[in-house]
This record gives sequence, C-alpha cells and structure tokens, in this order.
Amino acid sequence: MNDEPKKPGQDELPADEGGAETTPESPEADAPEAAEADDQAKAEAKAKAEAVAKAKAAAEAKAAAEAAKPPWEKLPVAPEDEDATDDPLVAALREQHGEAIESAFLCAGDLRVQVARSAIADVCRSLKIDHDFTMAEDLCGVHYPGREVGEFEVVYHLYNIPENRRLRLKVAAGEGESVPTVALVHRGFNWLEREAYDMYGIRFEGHPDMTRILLWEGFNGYPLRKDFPVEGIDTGSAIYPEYYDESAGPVTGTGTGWRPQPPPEPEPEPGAAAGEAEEGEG
Amino acid sequence: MKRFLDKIMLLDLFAGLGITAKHLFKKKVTVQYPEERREPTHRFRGMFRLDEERCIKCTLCARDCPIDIIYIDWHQEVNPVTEKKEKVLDRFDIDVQRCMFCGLCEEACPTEPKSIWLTSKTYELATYERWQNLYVDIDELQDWKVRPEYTDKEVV
Amino acid sequence: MMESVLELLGPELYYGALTPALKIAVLLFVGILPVITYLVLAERKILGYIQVRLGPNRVGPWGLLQPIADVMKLLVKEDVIPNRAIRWAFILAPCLVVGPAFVIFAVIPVGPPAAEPGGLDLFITDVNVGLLFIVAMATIAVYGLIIGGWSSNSKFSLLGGLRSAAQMISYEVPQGFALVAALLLAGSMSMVGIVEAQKAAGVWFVFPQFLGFFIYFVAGVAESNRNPFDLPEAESELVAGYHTEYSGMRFALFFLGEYANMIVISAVAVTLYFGGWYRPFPNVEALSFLDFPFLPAGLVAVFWFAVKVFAFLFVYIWFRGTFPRYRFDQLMDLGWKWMIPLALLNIFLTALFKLVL
Amino acid sequence: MTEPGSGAQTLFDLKEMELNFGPQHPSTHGVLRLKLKVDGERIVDCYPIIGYLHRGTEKLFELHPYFQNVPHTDRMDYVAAATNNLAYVAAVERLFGLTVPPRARYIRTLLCELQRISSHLLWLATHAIDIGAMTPFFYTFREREIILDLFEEYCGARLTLNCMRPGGQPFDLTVGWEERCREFIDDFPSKIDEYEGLLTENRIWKKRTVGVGVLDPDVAVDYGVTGPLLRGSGVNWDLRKATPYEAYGEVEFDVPLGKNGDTYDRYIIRMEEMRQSSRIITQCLDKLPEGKIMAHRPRVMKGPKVGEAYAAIEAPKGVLGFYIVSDGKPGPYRCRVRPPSFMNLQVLPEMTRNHLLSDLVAIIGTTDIVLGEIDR
Repeated sequence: MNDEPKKPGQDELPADEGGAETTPESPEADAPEAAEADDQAKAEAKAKAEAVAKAKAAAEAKAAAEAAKPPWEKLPVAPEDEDATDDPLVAALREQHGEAIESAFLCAGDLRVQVARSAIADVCRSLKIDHDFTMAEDLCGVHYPGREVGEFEVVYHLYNIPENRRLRLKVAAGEGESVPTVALVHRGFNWLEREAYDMYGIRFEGHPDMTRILLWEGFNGYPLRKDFPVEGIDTGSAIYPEYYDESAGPVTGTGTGWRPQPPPEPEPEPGAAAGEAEEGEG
Repeated sequence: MKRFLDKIMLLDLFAGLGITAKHLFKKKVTVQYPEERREPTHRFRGMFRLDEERCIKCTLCARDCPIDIIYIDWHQEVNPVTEKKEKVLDRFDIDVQRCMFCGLCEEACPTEPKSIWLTSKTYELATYERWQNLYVDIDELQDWKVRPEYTDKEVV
Repeated sequence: MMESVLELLGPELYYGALTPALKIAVLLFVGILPVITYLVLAERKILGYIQVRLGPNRVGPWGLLQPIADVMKLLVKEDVIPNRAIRWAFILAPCLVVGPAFVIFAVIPVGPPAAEPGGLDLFITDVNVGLLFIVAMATIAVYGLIIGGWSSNSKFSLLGGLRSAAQMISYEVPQGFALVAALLLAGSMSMVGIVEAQKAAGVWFVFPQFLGFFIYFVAGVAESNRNPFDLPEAESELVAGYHTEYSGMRFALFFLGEYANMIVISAVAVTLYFGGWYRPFPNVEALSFLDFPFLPAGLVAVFWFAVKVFAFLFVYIWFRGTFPRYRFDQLMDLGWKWMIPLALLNIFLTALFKLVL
Repeated sequence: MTEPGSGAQTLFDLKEMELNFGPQHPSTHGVLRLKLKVDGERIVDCYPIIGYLHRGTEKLFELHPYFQNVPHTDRMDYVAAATNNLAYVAAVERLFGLTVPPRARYIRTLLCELQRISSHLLWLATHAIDIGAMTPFFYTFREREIILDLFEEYCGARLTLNCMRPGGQPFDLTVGWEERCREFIDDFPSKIDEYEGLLTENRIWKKRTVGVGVLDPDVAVDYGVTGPLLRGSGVNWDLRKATPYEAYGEVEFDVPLGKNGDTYDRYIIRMEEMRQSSRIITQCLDKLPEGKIMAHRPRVMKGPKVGEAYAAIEAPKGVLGFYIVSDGKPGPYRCRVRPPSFMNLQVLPEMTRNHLLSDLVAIIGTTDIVLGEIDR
C-alpha cells in the first residue's frame, strides 16, 4: 500500500543472513529516480545487446541476478522433510520403545516423530524423565477424513528448556479409537486433551475429566471435524430434549442471523437527495 | 534502620499519597468528545468510500474480504458515446455492521489511486437500526456526509 | 417573631419541642443531605482530578447538578426485592444503617452554646454522656449491614455481611479505646465540654493524643467501610458486598448511610481532636482576624467546623484514590494485633500523664 | 439457596458453600466462570469453566486463505494484537520458507514490544483495580493511549491492528513516527516509576501480593505455564532469548526472573519487562535499517502439498504458538493456536487452593488472562 520506494543503494543490509554481497544495480530495484538516472547507460547497453544473441545473455543475466538477490526477493521455497532416523534422540527412543517409534523427520528445524498410539504415554514419560522434555507446550487434533492409518491425528509439542529443543509427536487414531492420556505425565495436557475431545471427539483413555471444555455439554457433534457443517447447526436438542425434538433445536444461521439479507427498501431521507445532487457535480 | 523508620512512619503510604496529590494538579487528559474531537491519523481505517468512476469492477475487494460483506453485481453494456463495452455496476453494497475494518479490501484494490478506501476519517458509525443504517449502498459509499456528526444534544 | 411564638407556645413547648425540631429539620435538610449529595460529587470530582481526568461535568455547569440527577435517578428506579429475600429484614436493613448515623448528629456541636440563656445553641442537644451515646449509636449500624447481607439470601451478600460484622466489631474496640484516652484528657463526656477543654488547655488534643487520633481515624475509616478497608463491599471480590441485591432507593439509603458515617467520623474527630468549632489556636490573640469579627460569631463557628470536617473528608477521598484494599485476615490482624494493643498503651500513657500532672 | 419445603438447608447449615464466581463478575477479566467451593472465605476447590467466548476461530482459519486470517488473529488476544499477528505470520512464513526483509523484521520487533508494553499496562491497571487500587488504572491508560496512537498512525487501527502480512509488513513507518515513538519511550521509564511509587513499596500492596499464589517451578513447567508466570517462578525461558526471532537476536535486553514465584514477583517481573521493552525499542529505533519491507511472494499463496509448521513467539502473556498444516490449498488445512492464557489458566486451581477469596481475585489478576484467547 504505502510501499514507498527506497533508495536503491540501501537495499541490502549488513545484517542479512549471507549470500547477497553484490551491489544492487539489479533492475529489480524498481525505483523510478534510479531508472531515470540510468536511462542513457541502459539505452547503450540495449543497442549492444541487440547485436549478440539476445536471449541467451538475458537468461544468463537473469540467472545471475537471481542468485545475487537477497533471500527475501527470491521466490520462497517451502522447507522439505529430511529423514531424521539417525538423530540421537530418535535413536535413544528407538532403543527404549522399539517399533513404537514409527518414523522421524526433520522439517523446518522441528523434529517430528510418529509414535504408535498405544505407546504415546510411555514415550512422553521417558521423554520427560530421560530427555528433559518437561514442558508440555501443545496438543491438538487434526482430522484427515478417509485416511487409512486413522482418521485423526493427535499432535503433541514438547519442549526441552535447557536445550531449547522442540519435539513434535504424532499419533494416529481412528474413529472410535481412544488414545492413552498423557495428562498424568504432563498435567498441562489435561485441558488440551479435553479440547481435542471437544473439537474432534477423540477420546483419551484414563483422562481424569473427559468432558467438553469450550463448548457446552449439550453440543451436538465435533466442530473441527472436516465434515462438520459451518452453517445451520442445531444447538439445543441434546440438552433440552423436553423443549426441542431431536436435531431440531434453535439453529444458527437462520432467523435474524448473519445471512446477507436483501438490500433494505430505499428510505426517503431528506438529506440523501441533496447529497446525491452534490456528488453528481463532483 | 530505614526499614524500621518506614514501618513506624508509614513512609511507603505517604509516598503513594504524594504521587496522587501531585496528579491532582496535573493537566487532565480527558478529551470532551462531542465538542472536542481527536483528528484520526492519515491511515486511520474508518468508514468506506468508493469512487465509482475509478472502480474497474474487478471484485477483488469482495474476494479478499475475510467475512464476505461486499456484494458487487455488474453487467456489460455498450457505452453509447465511445461504443465500447463497459462494465456497469448494478450494486455495490457493504454490510458494515459485520465489518471489522481490517483494510484488506483496500489493499486488494488494483487501481491507482484506490477506488475503495477506508481512510476517510469517519468513525461515527453507531446507529439505532442495524439493518437500515449499516447496510450501505453505493450512494452512501460515495458520500457518507449525509449523516450528521454526533452532538451531545442529539437524542432520538 | 420568635418572641411571639415563644409567648404563644410557652417556654416548655418552645424549648422542649419546637427549637429542637427546627434544628433537626435545618440540620437534616440544609446540612446533612445536601452535604452528602454534594460530597458524592466532590468525591467523584476529586477522584477524577487525582486520576488525571475531569470527573462529572455534563449535568449543569461543572457537573454541579449531577447530585440532583443522581438522586432523581435513584428515586425513580425500580425497587427490586429478590424472590427469596426475607422481606421484612430486607426492608429494615437500610433504615438501620441510615438512622443511627443521622441520630449521632444530635450530639455533635457545630457551634458554641448560646452566649446568654434563651439564645440559640448551635447543636441539637448536649448530653453529658455524648461520647457514650455516639459509640452506642455507631454500633447499631452494623446490624443494618449484617441484616442486609443475610436477608438478601445471596452468597455474595452474605459474605459481605459477614465481613462487615467482623470488621466493624473488631474496629469498634480500638475506636472506643482511643476515645477513652481523649476523654481522660478532657475530663468530660459531653462533646461541648471536650471542645471547651481543648480551648482551656490551649492545644488541640491531636498533639498530646496523636496516637489516639491515629487509631481513631484508622478505625473510623474501617468503621465507615472506606478504602483501604472497604472489604464488605469490595467490588472486585464480592461484586457489591452486602448491598449486591439492593437497588433504587434502598441502595441509596445504604449509600447515604456510608457517607453520613464518613461525616460523623470526621465530625467526631474534629470535635475531639481538632478543637471543634474554634478557629486554629483560639488563644492566640494575633490570629484573631481568623474569627472574621465582621461576621456573626455563630456563622464563623460553623465555618471553621465545616472546614475541618471537609479536610477530613478530603483525606478519605484521597485515601480512596491511593490505596489498595486490605485482605480480610490482614484487616483482622491489624485490628486485633496492632490497633487494640496500641490503643490500650495509649490509655495507659494518657492516664500516667494525667497522674503525673 | 433455601428451597422452600425441602428441609432446613439454609446457607448457614452448609459447612462448605458453593459459590459461582462469574461469568459476570467484575474481576474475572471477561467471561471466566469459576465454580468455587468455599469454607467461609477459604477456597477449598476451584473449577474453571470456560468457553463463553468461543467463536470457532480455528475453524475460521480453515475456511480462509492465508492472508485473510491475519485479521482473525487480532481477535484472540485482543489486547495484544500485534504479537498474535506475528505468531501467525511467523508460522506461515516458516511453512512457505519466506524470508522477511530486515526493515520489516525491525518494524515487527518495534510493534511487538510496544504491544507488550501496552498489554502489561492493561494488566497492571486491572490487577491493581482487582486489589483495590483504582488510580493506577487511569495512569496506565494515559500511557497506553499514546501507544495506541502510535499504532493508529502506523496501521490505522488502535486495537485490532492487522498490521502484519506473511512475508513482511504492509506499510512502512510514517514520517515522524520514529520521533514520536522515541519521545514516548524516553519518557516512559519515569512513568513506570510513578506506578511503582504507588504500588511497589506500599505495605498494603505487599501484603496482598507477597506469598500469594505461589507457583512452584516444577509445577509451572509441568502445566505448560509460560510467560511472566513461568519466569516469576524462576524458570529462565523466554523465547526471545532462547530462539531469537525477528530482530531480537540483534538487540540487548535482560530477562527478569523471580525467586519466590508469588504474585509480587510476577508484578516486579512485568514492571521490569516494560523497562526492558523500552530498552529494546530504543535499540530498534537506533538500528532501524532501510530497505524493502515486503518479501517477494506470489499473489496467491498456495501452501505445500504436504507440509506443516509450528512457530512460537513470546507474547506478552506467554508462549503463543501457531501450528499450521497445509494441503496445497490457498488456506491452511488446520491451524491450531497454542494460547498462553489457556495454559496459564489451567494452573489456577493449583494456585488458589487454600487461599482466601480476596487472593483468588489477585491471582486471577496476576495470571493475566484474556478470555478471547482462551476460548478462541
């Protein structure tokens, strides 16, 4: 919006992360003043370039310019998975839990370990006790409808404060399968597991208080599942059966709800006509 | 010793009383709203404005709106003067009651200068009737000034 | 005119009934009620100024009509009595708070007694056990709070009522003890007598009795449930404490009671420790211009009394603008472990002092 | 309550009373509801009930393209919108492999630190008013207003900033913004002294806070408590230091740590954090580089076919993390928020056990929760 052009000479900085050492006389610096100043030189260069094989040179220059650009001017490249089976932590876990550690990848700096469903509590416990992953950072569910290994995935984030290391554990669970609770290992996972249950209906076995947390106890369905409708949810029948038929409670998205309504009838406003007239002149 | 003195003489409490007493005589920061008005800054995101002539009917603003409150209908028409096909707006409505003034529509607008902008410095959007007064059509978008400024006398 | 009325009624009726009734009416409707309503405005204004804002300034010039608007609003508001409340107690409680606070004004001298017999005393009555009367009356107010908290049948109200009961009972003790010391010094229980004793001694009792005054005032702040001892109605904890369920005029009565209590505490402090209606240093001739000789003496007396009381009220408001709130157990701690021993020590020292003299 | 005809169970017959604290209570900072079991005023048990402000933000994230989600993040921790924006865009940038230009990084740091100050000011205001001191509220809001003015000048909004985009900043600083910011920051430490003069040494304040709501460091870590709460217990974990993001690696600042883990320590820590924030802001203003503010990025940002990223930052209330799963569509497949207040609230029953009702209020204040973030 207000991306005011900067002076081209200051485009690159000492503090950037390596690579870009060249002075940016690159044409990418789209500053009109600079373009004017360089006009003549450009014209000459153009004339010469016409003589030689134009396409090839242009391509080369482009490639060179591309390489010389600071990282934020290149097109982004999404980080990719690297196999991390030989990571010492993974190796140690493998030793302890054997086949329960299914795979391990390193992606964008985070270690990601797929764990068998039944072993997750034990893995968390050994991570906490032996490997100092004491901080319960996050737990959430993900829904992959129709996935073979299990529709749901529970993602755990653990943090090792002394080593500043984050670990992501993943557990697959099918519909109706329950995951062993880790709320007894890290008490911080208590509410997070309740939330995952609330949102996805993933049951956690052995959890001390497996109730809904954010939604109310009479809510029908699990809203973060992919097949959950965004509009037209009945919200009352389960808890007020005496008032509402099944799945016939007050439904969101109806009545005076947030549906776009037809434009209101034009109202004869005394000021409106004058305003229109003035605006017509302008 | 100092601690003891403090305990007996309640110095800590008097320090607090001193600060409040000092503020008793400081300049007050209240802005007396309907009479005094704070001028919004230049980037302040307030009420929408639309310039129909600049608008190229690309509907990017409607597409970029996170809550889909911009409704645009247009049709093509042959301009009798230039004899070229032109897009003509049928409807350009904004349901301002749901608007969260994020400014993404303004950012999406490809024309230069922008044909929809929020920096109109109008922020007195409260109304008594939601549907009637906060569903603005193209006329109101082009001239919001038909609504009077708030005063402390105005009681409907 | 007064003579003709005196002749008409006869001295007994005139002195026994009419004059006190008139005085009460004047005190109540010219003195206390307007003062309380404007005290609320003053509090809001001063708090506003302390908090770098302007305070109420919309109703009338500088918000001067705000209290009237407030009173109007409270009068016309719906008076809700909760379903499960115990009705008679719910209705009785606010009266129990307001009544005693007003009754105390009967014995507070805002000016000197009549210079010649038959003249106008600037107080309603001078009881020779005035101090005792004040202590006794102040005690009744606590029933109002307890009954109000209990009869609402709401848990927050109940907690507020319990707090106020504990707080007022435990702070009445040091307050009474502090008064005892002043009484020892004055040798009289009559409020007028105490003021005169101060004049005779040539010194405000606050100087020989600083500790006593301090205890009295702190206990007084606690008695009137003001910050930093406003636990019974601690907004952030108990919503509104004992008057959570009250609304409209009944709430206004509680409100009135609180502010009347503030004025009572200040007035008693002025009478006991700051020389009552006399100007500062009443025995120093050089300052006699402070008596404003061109004005009637009674008016000047009331003026000085009022100035002193307002100084106290300002301190109340200042406290409210500055201090956090005590916790319940800490309040008890302060009351029983500090205030009462200190008050006893104060009595002991005062008695010793008297004895040595 | 007394049930007519149900036997003589009045309030006085119960040994323990159940008290419904909230959701409409002056000091629950929103719509938190606590089911308390109290014995007199002593809290025997405390069961938080949340969700009154649930708006399905995580579902909303799934329904919108990446860039349209930034305004939604404003509404989570609505007193610290800039840090929410940053956490979200950081996760998106990690997912896409975007690199942010240095000037944008510095501007982000500036905004986040200003936001930290403003959030802490709001915390101080409400915390003080919970404990009964009403005046700091107005003093802090006076300063907060200046910060909001700075925000307004930068991005046009005061509260729901929507001031960051994946890949950089949408706007550059306006002319004169730096001077105004510097003016404010130079003056600000003296204002902190003012607040501290009212509270820090005050005996009533100390009595109300010292030793109240003690949080053991092991318990804190176990519960996933972060932010000033965790540091108040003496655990040195500040993501700005631990894994420096944006420009935090290039500025100097200290991380204040507490010893006792009580309310007073957390108060001191937050006050010190405000000072450190102003230090960071001064350095950022000094070092502010010139250059681009937006990285080169495609107009339609489609995520990788299979990819996920987790980015966490140190928000004013603790560690705010965003976990984004992508499936190659223009919007996230799943966007999970790790709200710091949610985890910090979880430890409330531990902290309030056997405290008095007044302490409960102080402890709720010290946890610095924002229900918009807890319920999302």
